[in-house]
Amino acid sequence: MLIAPLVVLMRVPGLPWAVATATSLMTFAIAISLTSTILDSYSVTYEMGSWPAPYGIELHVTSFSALLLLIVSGASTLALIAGKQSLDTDIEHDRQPLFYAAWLMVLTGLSGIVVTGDAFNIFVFMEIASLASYVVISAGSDRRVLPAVFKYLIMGTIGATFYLIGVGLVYMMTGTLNLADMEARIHEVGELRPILVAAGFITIGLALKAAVFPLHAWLPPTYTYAPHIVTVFLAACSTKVALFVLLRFDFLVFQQNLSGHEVQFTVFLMPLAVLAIMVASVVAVYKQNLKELLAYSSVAQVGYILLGASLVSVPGLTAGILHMFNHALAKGTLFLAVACLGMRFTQLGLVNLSGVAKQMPWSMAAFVLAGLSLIGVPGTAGFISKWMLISASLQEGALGVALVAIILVSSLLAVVYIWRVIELAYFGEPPESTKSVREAPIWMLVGTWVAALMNIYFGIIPALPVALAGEASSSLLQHLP
Amino acid sequence: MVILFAVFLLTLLVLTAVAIVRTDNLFVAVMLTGIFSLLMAANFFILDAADVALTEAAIGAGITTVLFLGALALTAEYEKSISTGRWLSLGVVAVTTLILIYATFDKPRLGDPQAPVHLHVAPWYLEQTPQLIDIPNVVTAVLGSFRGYDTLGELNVILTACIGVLFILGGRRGQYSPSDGTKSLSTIHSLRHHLIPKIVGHFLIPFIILFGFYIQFHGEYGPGGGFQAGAIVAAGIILYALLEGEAQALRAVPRSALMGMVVGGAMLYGAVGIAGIALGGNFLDYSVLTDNPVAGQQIGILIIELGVGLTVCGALLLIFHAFAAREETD
Amino acid sequence: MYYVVSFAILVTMALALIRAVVGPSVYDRVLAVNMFGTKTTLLLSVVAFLYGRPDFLDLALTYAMINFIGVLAVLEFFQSRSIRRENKQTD
Amino acid sequence: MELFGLYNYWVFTVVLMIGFYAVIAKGNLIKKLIGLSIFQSAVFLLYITMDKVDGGTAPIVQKGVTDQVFSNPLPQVLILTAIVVGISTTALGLAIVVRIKEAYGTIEEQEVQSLDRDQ
Amino acid sequence: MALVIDILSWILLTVGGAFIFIGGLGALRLPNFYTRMHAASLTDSMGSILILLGIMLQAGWSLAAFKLLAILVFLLLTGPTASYALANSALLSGLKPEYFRPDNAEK
Repeated sequence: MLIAPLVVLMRVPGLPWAVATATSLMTFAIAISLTSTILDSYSVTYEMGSWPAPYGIELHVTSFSALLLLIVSGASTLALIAGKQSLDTDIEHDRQPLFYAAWLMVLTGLSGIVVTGDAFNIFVFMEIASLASYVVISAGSDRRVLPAVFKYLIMGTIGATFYLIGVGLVYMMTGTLNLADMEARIHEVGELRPILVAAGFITIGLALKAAVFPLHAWLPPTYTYAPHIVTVFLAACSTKVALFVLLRFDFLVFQQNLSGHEVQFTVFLMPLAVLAIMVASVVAVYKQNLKELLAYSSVAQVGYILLGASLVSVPGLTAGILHMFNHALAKGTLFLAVACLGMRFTQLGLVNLSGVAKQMPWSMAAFVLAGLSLIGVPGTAGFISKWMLISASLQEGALGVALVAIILVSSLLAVVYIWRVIELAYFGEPPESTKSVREAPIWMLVGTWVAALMNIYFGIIPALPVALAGEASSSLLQHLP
Repeated sequence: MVILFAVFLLTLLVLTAVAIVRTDNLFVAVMLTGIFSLLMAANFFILDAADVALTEAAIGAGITTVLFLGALALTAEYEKSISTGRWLSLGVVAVTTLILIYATFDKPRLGDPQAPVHLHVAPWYLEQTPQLIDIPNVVTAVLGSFRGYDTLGELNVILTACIGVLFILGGRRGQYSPSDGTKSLSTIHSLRHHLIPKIVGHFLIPFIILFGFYIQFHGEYGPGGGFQAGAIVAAGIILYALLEGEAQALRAVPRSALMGMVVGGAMLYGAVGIAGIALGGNFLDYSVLTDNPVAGQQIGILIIELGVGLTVCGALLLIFHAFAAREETD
Repeated sequence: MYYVVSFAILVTMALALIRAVVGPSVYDRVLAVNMFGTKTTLLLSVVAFLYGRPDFLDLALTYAMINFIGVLAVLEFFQSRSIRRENKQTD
Repeated sequence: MELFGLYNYWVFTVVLMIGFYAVIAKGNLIKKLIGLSIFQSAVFLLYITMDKVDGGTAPIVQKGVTDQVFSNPLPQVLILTAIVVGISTTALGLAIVVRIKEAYGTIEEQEVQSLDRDQ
Repeated sequence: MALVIDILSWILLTVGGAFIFIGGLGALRLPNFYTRMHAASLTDSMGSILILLGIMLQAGWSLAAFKLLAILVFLLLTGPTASYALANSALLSGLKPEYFRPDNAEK
């Protein structure tokens, strides 16, 4: 059962959609079974090649990684099942095998990052994931995708290299690459300058990958011009995985070893998170392209996750981690709905979509549901995490109240930008040219609706992700005084 | 004394890097990058990293230069000297430099035997390798067995790059229909009319490939292994392509064969891993392959090195052909 | 003794590097690169003996090879470029 | 000698930053990639610097010689991996640049941007 | 006997080093491309022969000597070939004054 994430790694492709979907489905199944194991026993480890931990590479699955694994494999599976037709229109037939191969590589890379317990191994899989995602993004039909991918490539590589420098410095001072071992050994050298610098480099490098606010420049163009289904997958996963590594490094390795670490976290990351939420939301309000709008909203959501983490308290972190899950759900659904629209429209400017709800009622209804979840309306998944975030902030006193105000304001902004879409789609008059547009293919609708209903389901019965997130955050913060 | 060499080489390295950034002729920059890699490799050698030096020389100086040249042939040769936000970037660079220099002062001195790196995990490798795996080259042992999973990941990286380049450059191939003019270009387009390079090259190619195999299978005893061997064999075939023209090389080693090599190599690696599970060990556990754990390790490493070599060679060649094919239809 | 030789090689490398940086023509640079490669090969052979590890001569062999291929690749690039230019002019 | 012991790190820093500067300040896409590969090579230097031991030799056991000191094999393994990652990134980046050239007719970042704006 | 070999190899090494250095100097100081090429390629070959022979004497009869021989043969084959190809393509494109100026060459 533990081997199975690896079976995916082995699956050397060259085979089209069916294999990709089957593999993805298999990973998902494995993720589920892993999760159930994790719920019973706290964590699972697996030693590659039977070599003991600091010498060989060890896989280390905790509840946090199980949650991420669920997100990654679930998003991939759903996107593949729902997106076959969309992908067929986006990509020429003879290039499809290569495309699906690259897709599987993204899946491999992301799940590899999540399950491994070795700092350098994370780098290797990070590169697999990012190289493969450059490939799948570049499948976009607009030529503007190319500069976007190039920018992503440059920034992604800088991020990864910064991470590598950081790992190198830590390794230089501790002599180990295993995360758990690092955690134990970093005590002795925690106050030395290379470790401080390493912490800085790792944080910046991963922040680049995770599109944390001032470093988010690559994200909007990339998401905008990628093929729709690719956007579904990446929006749901890739930044989350980088955040996962960031949190894991910061809390597990550096937390109790650097004096004043929490202060740094609060002083540096909280303003960034707040800025991300506000600026990106405002920008999203003014965007004219549907996908660009949603992409900026993603930057804002990364801010929420980081805000939760920067509170450095168990409820705050739980809220942040939970928000990863819920945002993946909401954004995945939104982009799936967009993909449905994209089947019928080549231009996704808001103007073009005027009155679309009359032609494509089901797609738009799913969009509305997911939009509600993004805003955080009670009864949807988004509400749970925002509510937890607010209550965690309130524990922080005066600062917390200010944070709550910011969260509320940005939720209002979210209402505004989602409403712009809804208003046009439902109340706008469809122009003559789009009168003949029909509903999207049935499979895509089914996929989209499964995702949308999951938003509701996890809004009403949030037990599973909440349990995982709670356990994850308490284990991340176990050393907190 | 040796450290003086290193200092000298490092200074040259810095000079080269500055020159690369300052020149606006991209072609010159690429050639200087070749020099940069050679210098870097010489440095690695002086710092006792023979395997890395070999890889850097074969991949960094050889393959990268060829790829850059291939791309240059398709794009432009001169850079227009527009620098975006020069002062801002200088500022960022300066700050980062200061931070890094700040960090250096607590770092262990070069070659300090008391550095933490040499005290914790590494001695275990050095002590245990002769007993557990019993091959002389510890680097190969770590690469193949102790950290075999990393190597598998790395194989996937190059596989991804190969898929990616094929995917990105493979698109819209139909739009180029070679007219008569381009046909004649592609026939002249090689060094084949130069008798001397051709004869010498033909004489050397078998030796290069032979040498590649030597590196492949000698990797357990001396510096070398799958990556280096793959790169060297690829370099040999690229030489053939340079001399005889792209099409001729493809006729000798067709694309499908290369693809087969890539996928087959990766499969081979995976199969060894799965075999480990099937025989009751963990993933990538070679000890269970035979009754004798040490022999099992050796066989396992041999096989995976073969897989690595196949994949690297195939992938590099596919990437090269992808660029070269674009050039001819351009 | 080895030191003297390797020092001479190092200095020559520096000279070649200067030639590669200064130019002026591209062929000068190719020449310098070629020289540089040869010198690296020699340096490696000498240092291998300096270290008492003659089994590292494989490396020097690789360098010589890569250098040759690199120079040929550069020249081939030139030729195809000048042919292309001529084609453009005749068009 | 004490100062020389840190010289490697300084060179690492300087080379790293030269590459970094090329990546962020240069407008030419190929130049950016060249900078990127310099940037990555500098990191290799950092790792290889760590593995050197005084009086040590490359970690290949010679038969019959017992009292040798070996340099650290682990960073070397890591860098082998990193070199391959580096060339993969470069190859992919070059492929994208070639496509950009075909789609836009230029490989200067600013010209690409202005072409996009005109659309 | 050992002393003779030592002295012999030292001489070879020193002379080889001198050749190489002179070649480098020539490549730097001479006025135009063809003369520089002349300086570089000839001394390159001679220097390599001398140095590698010198080391071979030190190595004695062993695998190392064989490898050195291989390197030597390789260098001797590739060096002149590369020089030839270089000169040839310089000459071919020499029509362009950018690379080849007749008035310079005659100096």
